[in-house]
Order: sequence, then C-alpha cells, then structure tokens
Amino acid sequence: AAPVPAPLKATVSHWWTSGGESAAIRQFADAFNRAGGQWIDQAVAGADQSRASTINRIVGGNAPVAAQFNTSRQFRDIVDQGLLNNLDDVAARGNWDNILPRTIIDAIKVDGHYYAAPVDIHMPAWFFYSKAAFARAGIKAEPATFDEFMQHLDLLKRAGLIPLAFGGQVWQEKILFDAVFALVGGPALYLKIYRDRDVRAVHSPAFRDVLVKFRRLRAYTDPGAPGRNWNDATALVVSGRAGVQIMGDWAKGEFTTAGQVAGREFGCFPGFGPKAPYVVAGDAFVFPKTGKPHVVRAQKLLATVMTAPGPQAEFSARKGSIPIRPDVDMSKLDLCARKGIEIMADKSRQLPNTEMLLDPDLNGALQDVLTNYWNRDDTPERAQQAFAQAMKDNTW
Amino acid sequence: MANVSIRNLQIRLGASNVIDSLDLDVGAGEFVVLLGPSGCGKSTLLHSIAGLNDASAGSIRIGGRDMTYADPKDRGIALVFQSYALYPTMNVEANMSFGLRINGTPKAEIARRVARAAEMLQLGPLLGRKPGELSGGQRQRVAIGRAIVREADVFLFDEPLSNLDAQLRTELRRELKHLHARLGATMIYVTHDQVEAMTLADRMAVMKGGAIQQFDTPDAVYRAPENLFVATFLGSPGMNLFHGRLDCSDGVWFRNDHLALDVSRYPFRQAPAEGRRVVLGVRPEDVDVRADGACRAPVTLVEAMGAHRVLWHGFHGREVAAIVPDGRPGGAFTLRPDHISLFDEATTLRL
Amino acid sequence: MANVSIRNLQIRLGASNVIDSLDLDVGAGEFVVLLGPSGCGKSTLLHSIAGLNDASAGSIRIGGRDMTYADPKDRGIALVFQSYALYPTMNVEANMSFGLRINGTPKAEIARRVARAAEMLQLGPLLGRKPGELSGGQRQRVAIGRAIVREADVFLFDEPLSNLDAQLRTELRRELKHLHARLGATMIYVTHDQVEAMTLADRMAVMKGGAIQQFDTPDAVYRAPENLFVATFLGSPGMNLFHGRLDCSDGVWFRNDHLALDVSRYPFRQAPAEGRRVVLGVRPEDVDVRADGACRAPVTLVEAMGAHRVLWHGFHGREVAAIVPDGRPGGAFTLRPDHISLFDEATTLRL
Amino acid sequence: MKRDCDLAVLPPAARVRPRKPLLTPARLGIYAFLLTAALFFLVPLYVMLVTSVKPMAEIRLGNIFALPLAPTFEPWRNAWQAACTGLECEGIRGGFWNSVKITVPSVLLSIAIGAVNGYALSFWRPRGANALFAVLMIGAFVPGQVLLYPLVRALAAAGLYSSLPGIVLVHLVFGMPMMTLLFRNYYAALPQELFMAARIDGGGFWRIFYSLMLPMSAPVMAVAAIMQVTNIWNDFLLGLVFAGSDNLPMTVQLNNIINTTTGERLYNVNMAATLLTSLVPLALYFFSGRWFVRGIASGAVKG
Amino acid sequence: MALTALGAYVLTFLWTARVSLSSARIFPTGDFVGLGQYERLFRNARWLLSLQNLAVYALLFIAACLVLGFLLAVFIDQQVAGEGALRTVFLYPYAMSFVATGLVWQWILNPELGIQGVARRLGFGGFTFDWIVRQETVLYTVVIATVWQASGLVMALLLSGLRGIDAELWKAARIDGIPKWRVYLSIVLPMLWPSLSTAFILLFVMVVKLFDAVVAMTQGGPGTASEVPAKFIMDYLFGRANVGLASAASIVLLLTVLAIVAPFCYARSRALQRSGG
Ligand SMILES: Nc1ncnc2c1ncn2[C@@H]1O[C@H](COP(=O)(O)OP(=O)(O)OP(=O)(O)O)[C@@H](O)[C@H]1O
Ligand SMILES: Nc1ncnc2c1ncn2[C@@H]1O[C@H](COP(=O)(O)OP(=O)(O)OP(=O)(O)O)[C@@H](O)[C@H]1O
Ligand SMILES: [Mg+2]
Ligand SMILES: [Mg+2]
Repeated sequence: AAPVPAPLKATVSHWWTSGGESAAIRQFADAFNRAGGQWIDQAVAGADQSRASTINRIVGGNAPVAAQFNTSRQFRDIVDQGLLNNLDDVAARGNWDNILPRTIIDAIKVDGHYYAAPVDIHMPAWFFYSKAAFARAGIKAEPATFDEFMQHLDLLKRAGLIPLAFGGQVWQEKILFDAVFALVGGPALYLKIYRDRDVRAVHSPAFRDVLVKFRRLRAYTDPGAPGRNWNDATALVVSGRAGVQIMGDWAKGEFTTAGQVAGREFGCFPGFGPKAPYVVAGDAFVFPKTGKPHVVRAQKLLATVMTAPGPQAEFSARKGSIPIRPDVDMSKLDLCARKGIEIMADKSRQLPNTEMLLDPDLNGALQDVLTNYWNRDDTPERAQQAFAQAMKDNTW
Repeated sequence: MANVSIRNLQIRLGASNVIDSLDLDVGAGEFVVLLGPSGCGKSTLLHSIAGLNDASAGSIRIGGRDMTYADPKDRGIALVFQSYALYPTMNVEANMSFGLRINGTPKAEIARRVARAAEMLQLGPLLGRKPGELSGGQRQRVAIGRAIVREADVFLFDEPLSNLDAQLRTELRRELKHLHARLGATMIYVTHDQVEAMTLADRMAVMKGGAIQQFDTPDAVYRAPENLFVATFLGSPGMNLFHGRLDCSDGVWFRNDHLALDVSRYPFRQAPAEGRRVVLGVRPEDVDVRADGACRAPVTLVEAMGAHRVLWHGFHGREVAAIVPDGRPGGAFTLRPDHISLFDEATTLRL
Repeated sequence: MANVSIRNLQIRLGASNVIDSLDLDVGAGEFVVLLGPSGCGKSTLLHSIAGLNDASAGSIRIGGRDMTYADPKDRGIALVFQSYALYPTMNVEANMSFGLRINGTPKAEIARRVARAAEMLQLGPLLGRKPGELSGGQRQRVAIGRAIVREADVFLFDEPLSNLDAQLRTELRRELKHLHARLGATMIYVTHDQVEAMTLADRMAVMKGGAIQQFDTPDAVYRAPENLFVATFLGSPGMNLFHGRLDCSDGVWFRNDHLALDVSRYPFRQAPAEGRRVVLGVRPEDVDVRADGACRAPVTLVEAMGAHRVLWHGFHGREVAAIVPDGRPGGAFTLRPDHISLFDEATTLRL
Repeated sequence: MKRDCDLAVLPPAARVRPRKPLLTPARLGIYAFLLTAALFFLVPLYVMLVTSVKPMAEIRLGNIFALPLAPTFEPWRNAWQAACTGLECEGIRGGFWNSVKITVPSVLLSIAIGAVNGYALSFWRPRGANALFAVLMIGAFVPGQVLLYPLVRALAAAGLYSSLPGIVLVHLVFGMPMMTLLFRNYYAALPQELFMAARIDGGGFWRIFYSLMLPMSAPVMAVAAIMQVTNIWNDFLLGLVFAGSDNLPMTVQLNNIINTTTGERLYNVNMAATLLTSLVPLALYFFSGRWFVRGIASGAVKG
Repeated sequence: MALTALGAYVLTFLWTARVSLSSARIFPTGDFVGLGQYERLFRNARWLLSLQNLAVYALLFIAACLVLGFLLAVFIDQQVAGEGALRTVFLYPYAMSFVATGLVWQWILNPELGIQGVARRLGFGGFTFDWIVRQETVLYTVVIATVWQASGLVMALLLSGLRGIDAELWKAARIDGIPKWRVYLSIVLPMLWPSLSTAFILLFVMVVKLFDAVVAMTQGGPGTASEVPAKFIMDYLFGRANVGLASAASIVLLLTVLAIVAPFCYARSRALQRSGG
C-alpha cells in the first residue's frame, strides 16, 4: 500500500469571525481538508487588523499560506513587491477568464497574471426595508426612481417612523454615497470619476446633483444616527421602527437571526428600476510567495477548492453573498442573493466598487471629504472642490 | 494661658501601653520640664496633650475644658517635634507662616511674628531655603520658629535645642524664658539637658517607663529626689550611692563596712528604724575632696570639664565621683552630711 | 586604624561654598571632636570624608591613600547620621547587621557584634521593631549601633548622643571611649556638648563658617583660645570679655574705665605694645565672687545648675557671669589673673 | 507619695468614649462624594452587566438601562466556551493560558527592569543618564504601531519572531519608558540619606536595590503591576503580530468575538467576553490593596 | 537591556524618519520623495483638524483626570470603609478594553438610547444631552469616557505617592490647625510632584496615543469632528496603506509633543537636581 501522504498544511488568515461567517468559512476548510489539506485557521477580526497582521507576518518571514483581502487594490503593492505567488495555472484550469465577472478579473489580474482567488461577491448597497413599516406608511411598491424613493421617505416620516435607518460612520456614509452616485449619477459618471479620475467630471453639474441628493437624505435620518453601528441601524428596520436601510448584503444576517425572512417581513432591492447598476465588492485570498513545493501545492489546492462550485454554493448560502461563478447550485441561496445573481448575469449592470478602482489612501481621502460634506453645512461646490483636491493629492 | 490637667491617661502604641494611668497638673503659665530616659514616653505624652495620639483611657483638660477628644487645632497648643516634621516643599518662611496664613492672621502681623522668630533664632538669611538645604540645627530652629509664631496658650517642646551648640542653646534658652514671660503661656518642655531643665523649669517631672516619678521644683528634685531612680538619673554624674544600715544606738548613723555618717540631722519622713537597710545618696559636689579626708581612695579617672573636674575614686569596688572646681589631686574625701539623701533599699523610696 | 588627612578641601552645596579650602590632619587612632555653631559645615565635612559629598577641589587621604573620589564603601569608614537615616523597612536588628551581611561576615560574628552593640546601647528589647515604632533617642541609638558593629578604621559620628538623656549619654560616652581604645580606630566626632567634647577628644577642632578656627587639645582650646570666637563659643557660659588698653608704664596692666588688672605674668606671644586696644577674656569660674571683691556689681540673675550656680552681675552695662559652687550671694567680684586671655581688638587674635 | 492622694479623688473607672461621632458632616461629604463618583464609574458596568444577561431580542429593543426581562447566562457560557472566533467556536477560554504565559514573565520582567532603571537613574545617576532618560521618554510618545515593522524585522533577524520570548521582549520594550518613569519619580521622593547610609554600609548596586529600595517600593509596585498587568493582559495588536500562532493571547479571541465588522454582533456575548477577560486585572486591583501601605518611609530620617 | 530598548527607540525613530521621506505604501520601501509626504500632510484638512482636536482634548482630559484622580485618591485616603472595593470600582474601567466599553458609552451618550432618552421618557421633555451626535461637542464625550477610564489609574498613582508621606507631617499640620483640604493642597500636592509628573506624562502619552476610544465611540465622527492623530496614523498605516504619510504624521506628532514636553521635562529635572542635592 502506498504511504498515506502527509496532509498539505495551510495556515489561512482571514477576518471572518462571527458565527455566520465562521459557518461559511468552515465550508472551505472542510472541503480543503477533504481534498487532502489541513486547514489551520488564523482568524483576526477587523479587516484592517487582519491585513496588518498578514503584512507583518510577510515582513517577518512567517507568512500565512493564504490570506484574505478584499477584491480590490489593497494587495497591489504586495504584488508589485513580488511577494505573491500567482495562480495562473489554477485560473487556467478553472477557466477564470470566462466565468468570473469582468470587474473581479480587473481587480485580481495584474500584468496578465492572476494573484488572488476570489471567493465571493458582495453588493454593498442593497436597500433593505421593513414591510411592516412600508405598510404603516402606506407604501405599496418598491420605488422605481430616486424621486419616488424620496417620496417614500417622506411618507415614512409622516407616519412617525425613522425613514432611513442609518449609522453615521464614515464607511456607511461612503456606501450610501456610492449608492446614490451610481443610481443618480449613472455608471458613466461613476467610472469617469472613480476610474478615470476625471477632475472635470467632478466639477460637473451632474456630480453636483449627486452631492445635493446625497445630502438631502440626511433629513431622513434620526438624531441618534451618528456613530451608530450598522447592525443597530438594521435592528431599527428589523423592529419596524425605521423604513429603509442601505447596506451591504451582510445585513441579511441580522434579519435572519431575528427570525425574519426575505420577502416576508423585509424586502430587498439593489436599486431603482430594472437597469439599476449593481455595485460589486468581494473577498479574495492571496498566496504569499514561497518556494517550498508542498506549500505551493497547498496554495494551489486552496485556490482550487475555494473557487470550486460546491464549496462556493455552501459558502455563499451561509455568508449571504453571491458566488463568484454562475454555475453554482442556487437552491440554498436566499431571495436577495438570487436576485443578485440574476442581476449579475447582465454584465452591463456590474459596477466595481471604489476599492477596486482606487488605492486605499485615495479612497480614504474621498471618504473624509464625503463625511465632512454629509455632516457639515457645506455647499456642494465646496465638496466638489475638496473632492478634486483629494484626488490630486493622493495620486503620486 | 491655660492650665493642663491630665487624669489617669493611658496611651497605647502598637501593642504596648506606653503610658499607663498618668496624672499631671500643669498650672496656667507654668513652665514644666519633662525629663526621663530615652523611650520612657515623653514624646508620647506631649503628642497626647496635643491630640495626636488617641487616649485609650483617661482625660486631658486644657484651660479647664475637656480636650481629650478635641481636634489638635482646637486645643490652643503649639508643638515642636523632635523629628522637626518640617514641610519639605515649603521654604523656611512659609514653614513658619503657614499656620498663621491659614487662620487668617493679618499679613502685617504674620510678617512681624516671623521676623521676630527669625531674628531670635538667627534664621534671617535662611528664610528662602527649603528644609532639605538646611543643617540639622537649622532645621531644628525652624521647627521652634514654627511653634513660637503661633503664640499659643500652651507650648509643647520636644527637645527643641538638642542639635544646637552651647552658645546658641544658652541664648535660645534665655529667649524662650523671655517668651514665656512675655506671652504668659504654659510650656511643657522635654529635654535631656539638665542645665536646661534646671534653668527653665518652674517644676520638673521625672518620668520612667511611662509613669511620673517625681514632680516638683528643680531644686527640690535635685536636692531631695523621691526615689533612687531620680537620684541617679539627675545630676552629671548622678548621686553616689552607698548601701548600708541605719544605726540608731547613738543619734542616727548610717553605717556600712567602710563608712559611718551621722545622719541625725536628716529630715526623716518617718522615724528612722534601727537596722533598716538603706541607701545613702551623696551628690558629687557634696563629696569633699581634701587631703585629710576620712575615706582614702585612689583616683581612677579625671574628667576635665573646663569649668570644673570630675574625680572618680575607686572606693571598695565602686566608683565615687567628686566634682572639684580646681586642679586638686584627690585621693581622699569626706562626705558633707548636709545635702545627703536616704532611701529605703527595698522600696527605693526616700526616707 | 588609619589617619585622615584633608588638604585644601572645597565643598559646594547648592549655590554656596559650604567649605572652602579646609585642612585637617587626624592621626591614626586619634579621637577628634568637631565643634562649631549650627550650620558651620560640620556635617558637610563628615559627609565629605565619608565620600557622600563630591569635593570640588582638594584631596582627602585616609590611611595614606588618596580617597578623594573613592566609593564610600571602600574608605573603611562608618558614619552615624545626624538624621539617623535608618532603613525604614528593616527592623533594628536588620538595620544594624545590614552592612555586615553585605560584606559577608560570618553569621556567628554578626550575631556577636549585634548583641554587643545592642547591649551597650540598651536596645535588646527593641531588636524586632521597625524605626517607625521607636522613640527619637532609640532611633539615635540604632544609628550608633549600625556604625559601631562595622568596626571600621575610621568612625564618623554626627552628634550621636544629642537625643539621649544625661545618664545614657554619660554611659555611652564612656562606652565609646572604651570602643575607641579597644578598636584603636580613628574617630571624628561632631557634638554640641562641651562635656562630651572635653571628655572624649584627644584634640578638638573648632569650626566657624566652614573654616577651622583652632585645632588643639581640649584643655588648650579651653584655656588658651586662639581668637575671640573660640573664647566665647566654648564654655557655658562663655568667657567674659572686657574691652580696654594695655598700659606698659608700670609692668603690664590691662585698663579700662572700670577695671585695672596686672597682666605682667601673662605669656604674651609678642612683646606687649603700649596703648594697644585689647580684649580681656576671663572664664566665669575665674571670676572670684567675694564680699570684698574690687568690682561691686548687682546680681541680675541667678541660674542654679544643681552642682553649681551661675551668677550674672550687671557691670557697667554688660553682664559678667561667675560660676560659684555654693549659695553665696554675690554682689562683688575680682578677676583671678592666672587664666586670663588677651586678644587684639582689631584682629580678634590671641596676643 | 503625693500622687497617691490625687489618685484617690479620681473617677474609679476610665471612660472609654468614641473619638468622634461616626458621621460628621465632613464624613458624610466624603462618602457622598465617593458614592457619587462610584456611581459615575459603575453606570457603564451596569449597562454591560445587564446587557450581558439579556437575549439579543431584548437588546434590540434598545432600552439599555432596563433590567433583563428574561435573564440568561447563555451569553456568558457562550463567551467563555462557545462563541466563534473564526473557524473554532470555543469562546475565549482557548487563549487564557497563552495570555498567562505572556503576561506573567512580561509583567515581572518589565517591572523589574523599570525598577532597576528608575533606581539607577535617581540614585546612581550614571553619566548620560539624563540623555538616556530623555530618549526613553520620547520613546513613550512614538505611536507603537509605527514601531511594528522595524521590530518585526529585528525580531525576525534575531530568530525571535513568532515566539514567546519574542512577544515578551516586545512588551518589555514597550513597557520600559513608563515603568522607568514611574520608578524614577517615586525614588526621587525618597530621602537621599537612606541611599547614602546604604552606600556606607557597603551596599553595591544590586544589594541596595533589593534589600532597601524594593521593600520601600510597595505602593509604586502596586501601580506598576496594575499598569503592566492591564496593558499586557489587554494587549491585542502586539500579541497578534509577535506572539506567533501558538501563543496568541486571549484578547485575540476577544477581539474576534466583538470586533467583527460585517458579521452579526452579539452584544450580550461581547459584554460577557469583555467582562470575563477583565477578571484577571480586576482581581489584581482588588488584591493590590495591601501594597498601598501607609508611611513607607516612616521614621527613616528626621528633618 | 536599557540600551537595547534605547537602540530600538532611536533606530526606529530614524527609520521612521527615513520612511517618511519616501513614497512607501504598504511596505516601508519606496522612492525618495523628499518632503512630499509632509506637504501632503499639511494640506490634509483632517490632519490639521486632528491636531487641533488633540490640543483641546489634551487640555480637558489631562486636567479632568488629574483633578478627579487627585480627589478620588484624597477621599479614598480618609480611612473610608470599603477602601479596597472603592479602589477597584475606580480602577476597573482601566481593565476593560475600549472595544466594548466604548460601545457602552456610545449607547449611554446616544440621544435616543441613553441618558437623554431616559430623561425624556421620565418626563423631562426638554432634557437634551446629545453631545455625541454634534460636531462641536462630540470631543467632550470622548473626554468623558476616557476620563472615566483613566482617572482610576491616576488615583492609584497619587495614592501610592500619598502613602509614602511621613505620618509626622500630618501631625505637624494638624497642630498648625491647617484644614485638611489645605494640607492636601498646599503641603501634600507639592510633595506629590513626582507622582503628579508621572501621571501627567502617562496621561499625555495616552492623549497622544488616543485611538481605541474614538474608534469605538465615534469612529472619528460625526464627520471628522472627533478625529485624532493616532487614528489618522493608524488609518494610513493599515487601512489606507500609506506608510510614508503615516510615518510623516508620526514624526510631526512626535516633534509637536517634544516641543510641549521638553520644557516641562527640563524644568522638572532642574527641580529634581535642586532638591536632590
Ligand atoms: N543641599 C544644600 N544646599 C544648600 N546649602 C546647604 C545644603 N545643605 C546644607 N547647606 C548649608 O550648608 C551649611 C553647612 O551645613 P551642615 O549640615 O554641614 O552644618 P552643620 O555644621 O552640620 O550644622 P548643624 O550643627 O546645625 O547640624 C549650612 O549653612 C546649610 O544651610
Ligand atoms: N508606633 C509605635 N509602636 C509601638 N511602640 C512605639 C511606637 N512609637 C513609640 N513606641 C514606643 O513607645 C515608647 C515611648 O516612646 P516616646 O517616643 O514617647 O519616647 P521618648 O520618651 O520621647 O523617648 P526619647 O527621649 O528617646 O525621644 C518607646 O519605648 C517606643 O519604643
Ligand atoms: Mg521623644
Ligand atoms: Mg549637622
């Protein structure tokens, strides 16, 4: 009998630590272990902290075998330093070029090489609403335009509810803004500014309009919003005290743990109307450089397993995200996710989120501008000015 | 001006009764000196009068009012600490004036009192220094200064001059006496210096083991000590003691193997009993060193003290001290019978 | 046993020169006493010898070796601090034995020395106490004990007996003298007590303002003070001073408006100059109080000291002190010419 | 003796009276202040405690001060042994011993080093001591995170990265400025004469330190222990970066439980986990009392 | 050991200075860009606001902590019953990670959930305590929460100093008839100077490193109203992956701190030298 091969050990660093997330990542771990690997878990809550730990461990020569990043430009620097192994053969075998959404490929493929294995797609700007609240306010249908949305908010307000459940934290403000931007400004302007960094577009009336409409939403938040965590905002919707929350698909978890079911107690829609753009975000794993053959094998095995349809289905069902590939069993997904997959099929509606387009520091600088604009009585012109300035300052 | 009256006072420190059932009456305006061996409880007594130690029994009345449990500041007292206890972060001037500033004495008055104290204590040039920059004697003077600016009813001094040189000491002694006269304050003063005790005290209390042995005028205490302890404790050197018996066969004589002294004129408190075992006490200055002295004894040690000398005679296995004003050689002495003391050998009490 | 030789020493504390250019030679095995007014730099000098103050100039040699910058522990000295400086967390026994334990003295030897010191200092029952639970005098004794167990070559004592009663003091004085004889150690001893100084010192140094005024045997210093400062500083009370002129017309006479004294037999260092302004110094014990005294002066104050009395006479606007052994009334005195001192009025130096 | 007569007129028995009425207005004021302050300090604890025993549904109602309607200790059990911290769902207990392993040597060594430094600086004053101290103080102000990379590099070069000695060393480096400052300033207030006496007694650097200075350092030791135990026990980032996966402290799990960004947040478990984690420092606080002894230099010197 | 640490500090300082002159992003490598990062830093409104916030915060926080800590130490020193329990109560916040307690403070200060809400529900309709949601006042809420956390430690520090004071001094003051509060103020406080300066530096370090509380309570908001330098540095160091700028910010922060602390340290070491003899 052939000797039992030693399992391929792989330390995997990630930031999925909550109960639901743990259940999700366990799918990958189990699949990996079944495929002859040995998953060693390295969870560190908080994306920043997890990434900091990863980078320090790379510096210290004790890199994990795989590490989670957002599907974004976050790891571009590591790629540039030549500190990642590429996955070209895994990608080739998995036919990534053809099955992955364009936006994702743009983020993980550098100079023609694949440097990350994407594992999920998040849509950070779902509209979650309480059906009870909508009913109380007399709203019959989901809004089809931004103006209609505003009218709904007014109705909610009149009904004595908090129209917009909101947490006044910078990143939540950014999600809200990007949603408004994509929906009101349209994909073209969105890309012109975020992708092409077109300063003239920043000064355009269209962008000013985006800013004005964004700021108008503030009147529909409650005084307790600043500093509030996203889940507390979700709780407002869950309990029917607030009408809508614009938040990533992870918010579904809160409804679920409260025993609510999509389509029954709450509803979700990704934007206004059938052509509404769909902002794409996601998570991916990178594989720090190593020459050790068994580690490289472990890395390849990991990449293969995590992107395989089976684990993808199990993972997505628990994570609330949508799979990176279309050939996945959808039966276990919830209503919102299924809606998402449907939309994703239309490539024209996919819009990369800003992290995929911008370096983290520029992204952060823009957040600063927006949060100031949101929280102060600044004119949109001043915000445009600051926006442009930040783009100039954060480009080397 | 206030009298101090202590009744049945008991003070515990740690596990031991330092003072047990002590009585003391100090008249208003009186100057009382406490004397006693190291560790006998003098400081403890002063601190109790000041209200710094809690009495576990007994009472302390000051100026007629029961102060046993009153706050120190309400007792109208000032205290010079043996350990000085200066405020380390304040300069000399602030150390002295702090109490006054607190109780709202007018500025001018404070300045006056501090200036007077500083002059009296020769602290003028040091007013701006912190205690850490002072010598031992200077610190002690500051501690005195801090007390006297208070012009309290009762002053308590705990060895206030122990670190000073003879000259300054003589001066300050005189100043304190003046202060006493001027303020009419009651003063209770602990010292080890018999000269101080003798010159300052209206009455002095000799303490031992937390109890008062004798409380009388300095002269009375010196001349007629109440018991053997007082007799030997006071004087420098203390009384010479001779053990013997009373012989009443012919007048009253003190006798032992080597000595016989006619003590008929001694003011016995009770009639002298024949054969009673007694101790005869003779002050060194009453040992009359003369060539024709009855007792021949070789001089074993001469201590020159400047103004006088102490001759130690080896006399049948014990040392007999004699004070002589000049350079006479010694070798023989007689005892002057006028100022002797007689004690019961068993009780050690004066006869 | 080691000699101490100080040359040209200068010590700065804070901003001021406390000691400036001081020379002192202490022979091996000698017992030297430092005397001087409070704040004159005695402690500073001791600390410098011990190596606790840095010399800013000059040198200190101990046992022939230059120790100016040596570590305190290498100087072979022991020091009793004026402020005791006991280790607060150690009990009495540990305080005393600390140094010995450090240098690895055998246990038995430590126990022996500590027991001896404890006995000598009557600390036996207190060995287990912490400093905070001791009286002032007890702390001082522990401080002495800590020094003497070290049996060093050079002992430095900073007013080691100032907080003790006369009896204990006399005893310890004698013990220290014994210790000195037994160990043959060099001892430098600061005290304010002239009796201690006189009885203990082989030689004594009188300091003032950081400088040594006179360094000689106690007797010489007492009898023949080198200058007016020493004359008045020593003695209790100090010398009586009379200002006047020398008159050489008929023998040599001291004269002023009220006094005339034949000083022909005075051992002048230089030939006496006619008319020179001088100061006559007479010790109180050399003021002969007698009914037929030439100088009539009313007694203004009588200080009874036990063994003797001090009579203060108001004599033409100044006080003249006289020591008398007994109760004579005073009112007239003459000056005994044998032990007088004469000083130049301008330089204050002895003639 | 005369005194005997006086004794006769004395009241027969000694009166024993309480020194002061138990509650003077001043005393009342003291207690009033302390209780008010305690209240201010306790409110958040109260909120944490009640939150930790409420089910999530109750928490979502948003009445943070309300007592739990249906108290449950499930969150505590959960926090200790069931909450997910990644793939593992074993609560925070997993890292407990790691935390102990890191904390004990780090605390002991950093206090020891701080004490020695402070002692050397305030009594021996070696040449350049002030410069040394100044650099150390500046070091205290450098944001620790900035030091991460170079430290990682240095430790990796020394072969200590991701090891227990490594993380202990890092804690020593980070703790040194404050510990040194703490002890230096404390020793500066002690009478210099004590040190002099010990020098004369022949005490060397170490001997004086441990025989004389250490026993007198009890109160400041308490503070130092409080600071270091808390800092090191609660440290998360350094442990995460330097300890290596075998030695991850409990706080990494604590952080994993409460600091999740996009997963569901179980506030009750978070609170329970936080409270559980802080039990060790809390115990120390409570038992540090005896170190706050009074009058540590009592009777040391006069003047 | 001391030298190792010193080496560590000096070297890392130099290293940081070097990095601040480069265009380093995630990794501390990158092209030399001169003072470019600094220029960029001082154009950054958030950074400038952070510095300004830090100044205000430092003043309030340090003053409040010292005063409260001192008062607590003094009152606890009055031989009160339950000293151990009280000390623990005042200290416990120090033991709790701000990740959770910050959240609790956020709740308590939240106008809907917290004190304001409770007061209004109790019928005080006009009661307003909404500092945490207002730009002008949010910083004060951070002060409140951090004072809550740190003043216990100050108390412990000062208590340790208090307990070192010789008992005789108290006696002397009682004789002088000095009211207790005056003794504390005029005698004890100056004697606590070493402890106070320790506390001051400790608090100052906390100020400069202030991060957790802001993140947990306000995330720097509303807007950027409660941003602080440490958070700025952390953001750029990790989240925004710009080590160069973060290093530049650290250096600026450090120099600012030095400018403030150096005179203080100098004065103190002078004072120490004078009294130390
Ligand atoms: N740290 C210091 N800074 C400045 N001056 C000081 C310092 N310490 C002492 N002095 C001054 O130095 C002088 C000498 O002090 P020293 O302690 O040697 O006096 P001393 O002769 O021992 O006096 P005493 O008999 O009173 O103890 C004093 O005038 C004192 O004020
Ligand atoms: N805190 C304490 N705990 C226990 N015993 C103490 C304490 N303080 C003092 N004592 C003891 O009480 C006794 C009396 O002390 P006190 O200070 O009154 O003596 P004293 O007469 O002033 O002596 P000295 O002349 O040496 O100053 C001493 O034997 C001392 O050891
Ligand atoms: Mg005493
Ligand atoms: Mg002195």
